Amino acid sequence: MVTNNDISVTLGPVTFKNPVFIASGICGYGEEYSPLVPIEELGAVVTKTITVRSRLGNPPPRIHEVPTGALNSIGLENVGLEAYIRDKLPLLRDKRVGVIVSIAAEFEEEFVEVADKLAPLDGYKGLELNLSCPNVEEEALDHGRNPEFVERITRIVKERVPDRALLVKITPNVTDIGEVAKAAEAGGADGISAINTVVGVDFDLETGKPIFHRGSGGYSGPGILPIALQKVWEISRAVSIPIVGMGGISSVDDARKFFIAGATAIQVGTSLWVDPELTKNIIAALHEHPEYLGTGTAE
Amino acid sequence: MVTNNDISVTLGPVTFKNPVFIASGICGYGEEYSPLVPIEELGAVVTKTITVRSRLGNPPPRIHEVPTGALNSIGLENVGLEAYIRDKLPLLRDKRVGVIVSIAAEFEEEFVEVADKLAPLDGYKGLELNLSCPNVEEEALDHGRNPEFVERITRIVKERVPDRALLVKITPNVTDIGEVAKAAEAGGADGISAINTVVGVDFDLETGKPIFHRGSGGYSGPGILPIALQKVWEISRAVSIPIVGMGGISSVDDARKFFIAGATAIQVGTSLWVDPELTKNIIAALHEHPEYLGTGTAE
Amino acid sequence: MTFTNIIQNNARPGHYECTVIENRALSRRYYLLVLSRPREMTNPEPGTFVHLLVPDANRFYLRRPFSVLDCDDETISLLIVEKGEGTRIMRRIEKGRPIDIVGPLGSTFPKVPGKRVLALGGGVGLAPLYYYGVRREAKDCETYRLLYGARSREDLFVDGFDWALDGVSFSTDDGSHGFQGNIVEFAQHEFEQSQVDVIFSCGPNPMLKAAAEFADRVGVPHYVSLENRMACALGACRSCVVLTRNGAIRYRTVCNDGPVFDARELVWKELPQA
Amino acid sequence: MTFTNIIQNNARPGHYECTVIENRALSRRYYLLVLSRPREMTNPEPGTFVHLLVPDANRFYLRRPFSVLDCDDETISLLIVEKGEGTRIMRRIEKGRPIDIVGPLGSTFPKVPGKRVLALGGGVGLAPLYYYGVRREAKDCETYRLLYGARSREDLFVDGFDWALDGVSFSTDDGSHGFQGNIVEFAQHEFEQSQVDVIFSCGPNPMLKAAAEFADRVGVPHYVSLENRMACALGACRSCVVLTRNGAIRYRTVCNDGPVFDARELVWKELPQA
Ligand SMILES: Cc1cc2nc3c(=O)[nH]c(=O)nc-3n(C[C@H](O)[C@H](O)[C@H](O)COP(=O)(O)OP(=O)(O)OC[C@H]3O[C@@H](n4cnc5c(N)ncnc54)[C@H](O)[C@@H]3O)c2cc1C
Ligand SMILES: Cc1cc2nc3c(=O)[nH]c(=O)nc-3n(C[C@H](O)[C@H](O)[C@H](O)COP(=O)(O)OP(=O)(O)OC[C@H]3O[C@@H](n4cnc5c(N)ncnc54)[C@H](O)[C@@H]3O)c2cc1C
Ligand SMILES: Cc1cc2nc3c(=O)[nH]c(=O)nc-3n(C[C@H](O)[C@H](O)[C@H](O)COP(=O)(O)O)c2cc1C
Ligand SMILES: Cc1cc2nc3c(=O)[nH]c(=O)nc-3n(C[C@H](O)[C@H](O)[C@H](O)COP(=O)(O)O)c2cc1C
Ligand code: FES
Ligand code: FES
Repeated sequence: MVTNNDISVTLGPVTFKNPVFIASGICGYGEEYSPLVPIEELGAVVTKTITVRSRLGNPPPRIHEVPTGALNSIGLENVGLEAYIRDKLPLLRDKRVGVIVSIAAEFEEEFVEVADKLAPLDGYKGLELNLSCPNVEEEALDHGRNPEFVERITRIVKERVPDRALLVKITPNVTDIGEVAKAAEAGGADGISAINTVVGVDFDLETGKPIFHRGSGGYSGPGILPIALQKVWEISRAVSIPIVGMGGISSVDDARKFFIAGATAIQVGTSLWVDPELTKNIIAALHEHPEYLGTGTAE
Repeated sequence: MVTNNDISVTLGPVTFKNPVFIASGICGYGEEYSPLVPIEELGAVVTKTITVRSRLGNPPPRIHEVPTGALNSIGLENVGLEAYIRDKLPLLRDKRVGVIVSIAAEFEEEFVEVADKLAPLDGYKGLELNLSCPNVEEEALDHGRNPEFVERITRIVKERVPDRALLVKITPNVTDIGEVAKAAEAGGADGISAINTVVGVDFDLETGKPIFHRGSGGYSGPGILPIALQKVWEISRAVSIPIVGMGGISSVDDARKFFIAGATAIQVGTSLWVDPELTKNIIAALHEHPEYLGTGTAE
Repeated sequence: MTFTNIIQNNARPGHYECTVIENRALSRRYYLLVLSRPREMTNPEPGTFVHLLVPDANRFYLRRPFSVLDCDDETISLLIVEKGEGTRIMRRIEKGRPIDIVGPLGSTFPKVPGKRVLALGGGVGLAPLYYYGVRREAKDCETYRLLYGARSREDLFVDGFDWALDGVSFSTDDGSHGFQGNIVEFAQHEFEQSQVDVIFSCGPNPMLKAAAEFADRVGVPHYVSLENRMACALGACRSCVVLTRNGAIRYRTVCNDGPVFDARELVWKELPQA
Repeated sequence: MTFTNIIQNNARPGHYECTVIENRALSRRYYLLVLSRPREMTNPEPGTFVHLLVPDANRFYLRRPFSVLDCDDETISLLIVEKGEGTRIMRRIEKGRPIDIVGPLGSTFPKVPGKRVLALGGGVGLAPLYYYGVRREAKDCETYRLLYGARSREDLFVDGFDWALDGVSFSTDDGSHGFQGNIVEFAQHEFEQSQVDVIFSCGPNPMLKAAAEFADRVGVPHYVSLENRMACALGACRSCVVLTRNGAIRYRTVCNDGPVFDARELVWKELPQA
C-alpha cells in the first residue's frame, strides 16, 4: 500500500511532480526507455545531450564493464539541435512527461543559438547545461572546469529561458567543485546537477592498449557513489540553490544518501540498465517516506 | 616452477629487487605485517606516514566498508619522527627489507627538520613525501595541490638525501595531476607515487550523519582502479621520471595494467587485507613474465 | 534484388522474472538454458534476443544478450557458450532459480516469401537461424536450408534438437563431422549444388565477413545478425553501435536497429575481427 | 589489586584455508560454524579470534573477526550471530566448502592463579568465555563461574554445549530461562552469594559498560573483550582503535593490543553504545 504524499520539488520557476529523474545519456531522447520505465511517472527525463550540429560519436567499443561499474566512451553522439527539435522533442509533448533538455556547446555563440531556438518552444520544463563531458576530442566541450566561463554561459542561457528550470551539470574532475558550483549560482542557475562521470581508463591485457580508441572514458555506476556523495555534499556547503545529485545510485538507500548529502532531487543512470524498476522503487519509497527528502545537509 | 628473471627496478640512486611494494598506511611500520607477508621478499615496504610530532589520529570509527572498496579516516596517527627513528626504523635494519620512509609535514621548516634527521641514518632506501593526505584537519597537510610548493619541498628534501630514492606521492583530487607531477620532477624527485586515496563520504541512514566524525574519508580498493590507472597514465605522459602506481590493485592483472599505464613499480594497499598472498603472487608472476614490466606507455 | 527495409523491429520488450526449467550441458563449452516463459511476454520473432541479468551477482554486471533459440507457450530456450565470467556463473545456476530478463528485443530475420534461403550458423550463431527454421510458415520463404558449422564434432549439437527443417547439414573445421572446412567454404560448395536466393548468417565476425564477401561475389542478398557489447539494449544509450552506410555513413545500434542487418549496409572493415 | 600487564598477545597468526565441517543453526539468529583446523595453525588461546573472509564474495568485503569458541586438534568452532550481509552469506555456506581465515589473533583473557573468576557472557560474547572455561587448567584460576545471558530462551544454547565448568547459570531479559534480568543485574545478585576476585566480560558495549561500572563499584579487577570494525587485524593499519588511559591518553588497537583489555584502562564514554 503506497501512500501518496506530495513529493514534488521546485527548481527555480518549475515544479516537478517528484524528485526522481533519469540522467542524460541513459534514456536517449526519452521515448526509448518507455517500454520498461513508465516515463510519465518520473519527475523528469533528462534527454541525451545535444549539440548544435549532429555528432557521429566515437568508434566502438563504447561501453566497458568493470567489477565496480562501467566505463563509457560514447562521444556525445546526437542528432543535433534541429533534428532534436523537429523529431524528438514532439514525441514527448503529449505524454505529460517532465522533460529536461540537455545541451552542450563549444562557444558562447553556440549556447546563444541553442537557447534562442529552444526558448519559444514548449514540451520541456528545464534545460541542463552539460559543461562536463569527458569523452570528446574537443577540450572546449569540457570547459566546466573554468568558473568564469561557467558563470558567463549560465547567465546568457538563463536570460533566454527565464521560465524554465536551468540546471548546470558540472564535472567531478576538478580540485574544487564548490568553486564551479558557486560560479553557476552566481550566473543565475536554478540548480546544480552533479556528478557527471569520473575520468577513468582500462586496458586490454592482450593488446596492451586502452579498451577505448580514445583511451580514457567516463566511469559511472556503484564505484563512484562515495565520490558523488562527497561532491554533492561539498556543493551543498558552497551554494544555496538546489542540487540534483547523481552518481552510482543503485538502490533506494543510495538515493536517500544523496538527500542526506543535500540534494533536492536525484538522477539515476547506469544502474537503470541493470534494474529497470529502480526509479519506480525510489519514487514509491519517497511517497511512503516523504521525510527522506529534506534530510539534507549533514554538517 | 617459478623462473627467476631479474625484475629489479631503479628509482634514482637506488635499486629495489623487485617493483612490488606495500603502500603506506597498510603495513604499519613494516614489521606488523610480517606474520603474513614475508616482507624481505618485497621490493619495499613504505612505512606509515610519520610527522615531526606524534599524532593521536581521528576518533573511531576509522574504517568503513562499501561494496566497491573501503573508506578510511585514520587521520595520520603516528608515533612521531623521534620515536620512529628510535623504535621503529631499527626493527627492520637487520632484515634486509627495502624500507621507504613516508613523511608528511606542514611547513617547509618541518620538512627540513625531517630530512636533516633522517639523512645520516641507515636502514632505509627511500623517502616518500606524502603530500596528499585527505584525512586530517590541517589543510596544510594536503598542500600537494599546489605545484610551487611541491617543487620547492621536493628540492629541499632531495638536496638533503641525495643518495636515497625520493618519491613524491601526489593526490588524485586535483584538476590536473600532470601539473603537480611535473612540479615534483622539476624539484628533483626520483619518482612519483600515485595515487593516494580519493576523497569520498558515506552516510549512516539511521542517524543521517556521515559515518566518520570528520565527515569525509579516503576511498581506496577496487572501486578506484579505473581512476588510479587514469591518473598514472596522465602522469606518464607528463613526466619522464619513474612512476610508482597504486590504487585498487587486487590481482596480478590489475598490477599489469599499471605497468601498461606507465608505472615502473606498484604498491598494494587495501586488497592486502583481503588477500595476504597478493604481493607474493604479483612478484611470482613478474619473475615468470618479466615482459609484464616495460609494457609501459600505451599512447 | 534488395530487401532493404524489410528488416523490422516490432519487439515489445518487457522486464520479467523467469524460472530456470532446465540447464543442460551440451558439450564442454555449450549449454542449453530453458527458462519459463513469462505469461505477458510477447512472441519473440526469430532473430530477437533477451537481455539477461547474471544471477547471484554481488558485483556490478551489465546484462548479457542471448538470441532466442526456441520458444513455446511455456518456455524460452537459449543456447549459450561459456565465454567469460557471466556465462560461467549462469552455467551453474540450478533448476527452479529465478532469472531476470528483458525481452524480446531487436530486429528479426526477414520474411522472404517465395525465396530459397541458405542459412549459415557458426557456433552459438546457430540459435536464431535454428529458430527461424523451426518456426517458419510456408509463406515466410520457399525453402530453408541450414548449414551449421563448428570447430569440431564436440561443439555440434546434432542430437536433442528438432532438425525438422528442409535440411540441415553440418561442417567442422577439422572434418570430424560433416563437411570438412569452414562454413563459408561449405556454403560455396552448397551454392554450386542448388539454387539460393537469400543468405542469412550468424556467428563470429570473421565468419560473417567471409560470408558477406561470398554473398557479394555471388550477388545474393545477405542478412546477418551481429553481436556487440550492450548496456541498455533499447537503442537509448548508443553503446552498441556499428558503422553503416546507406547513402550516409552513420552509427546504428545492434540492439535496436539490429541485431539483424542487411549485410551490404555494414562497413565491414570497421567491425572488430577478434 | 591489579593485573595490568598480564594481558598478553602471543598469537602467531597465519593465513589458512579451512574446510567447513559443520554449519548448524542454533536458533533463528545464531549458528555454529565448525572449521577444519589447519595443521600448522598455532593453538588459539581463549580470547583470541580468527579473521574470516566472507566466501563467494564477488564484491569487496573486509574480513570479519570471530572469537574462537572451541578448538581441538582437528577443528575450530565459532559461534556466530547473523548481523549483516557477511554473516548472512556465511550462514548458508555448505559443508565441505573452503573458508579463508587469518588467525589466531589478539590478546587473551589472563591467567589468574588462585583467583575466583566470574565471567559474564552476553549473546555471542559467550564464545571466548566458554572457551576459557572448557580449556582452563587448575593453575589458571581457582574457580570459574560463567553467567550467560541473552534476550530470551531462544537465544540461549543450553543444549549441545559442554557445560562442564565449575558452574554456568543463565539469565534472560524476559525471564524465559534462568534469572530474569540483564546479565549485570544477575552478576550483582551472584556477587552477593559468593566470593569473586576477578570479572571477565564479553558482549555488547552497553553491557560491558554496565559491567565495568559494577566492577568498579565492588572494587574487583575486570577484563573485557571488545569488538570493533577491523581491516588488517595485525595492528598495522590503526583502523580498530579504542581510547585508553594508562597514564597517557592514547589509542590502542582492538585487534592487536586487544581484544581483551583491562576494563579500567578504557575510556568508556568514548565507546559507541549502539
Ligand atoms: C544480439 C546478441 C545475441 C547473442 N546471442 C548469443 C547466444 O545465443 N548465445 C551465446 O552464447 N552468446 C550470444 N551472444 C554473445 C553473448 O552475449 C556473450 O558471449 C556474453 O555476453 C559473454 O558474457 P560473459 O560474462 O560470459 O563474458 P565476458 O566476461 O563479459 O566477456 C568475455 C569476453 O567477451 C567479450 N564480450 C562480451 N560480450 C560481448 C559481445 N556481446 N560481443 C562481443 N564480445 C563480447 C568481452 O569483452 C570479453 O573479452 C549474443 C550477443 C548479442 C549481442
Ligand atoms: C574480536 C572480535 C570478536 C568477535 N567475535 C564474534 C563472535 O564470536 N561471534 C559473532 O557472531 N560475532 C563476533 N564479532 C562481531 C562480528 O565480527 C560482526 O558481527 C560481523 O563482522 C558482522 O559482519 P556482517 O557482514 O554480518 O555485518 P555487516 O553488514 O558488516 O554489519 C552489520 C552491522 O554491524 C556493524 N559492524 C560490523 N562489524 C562490526 C564490529 N566488528 N563491531 C561492531 N559493529 C560492527 C556494521 O557497521 C553494521 O552496522 C566479533 C568482533 C570482534 C572485533
Ligand atoms: C553511456 C552514458 C552516456 C552518458 N551521456 C551523457 C550525456 O550525454 N550528457 C550528460 O550530461 N551526461 C551523460 N552521462 C553521465 C550520466 O548522466 C551521469 O552523470 C553519470 O553516468 C553518473 O551517474 P550513474 O553512476 O548513475 O550512471 C552518460 C553516462 C553514461 C553511462
Ligand atoms: C587505512 C589506510 C591508511 C593509509 N595511510 C596512508 C598514509 O599514512 N600515508 C600515505 O601516503 N597513504 C596512506 N594511505 C593510502 C595508500 O597508501 C594508498 O595510496 C591508497 O590506499 C590506494 O591504494 P589501494 O587502493 O591499493 O589501497 C592509506 C590507505 C588506507 C586504506
Ligand atoms: S545497448 Fe544501448 S543503444 Fe544499444
Ligand atoms: S585492524 Fe588494523 S590495526 Fe586493528
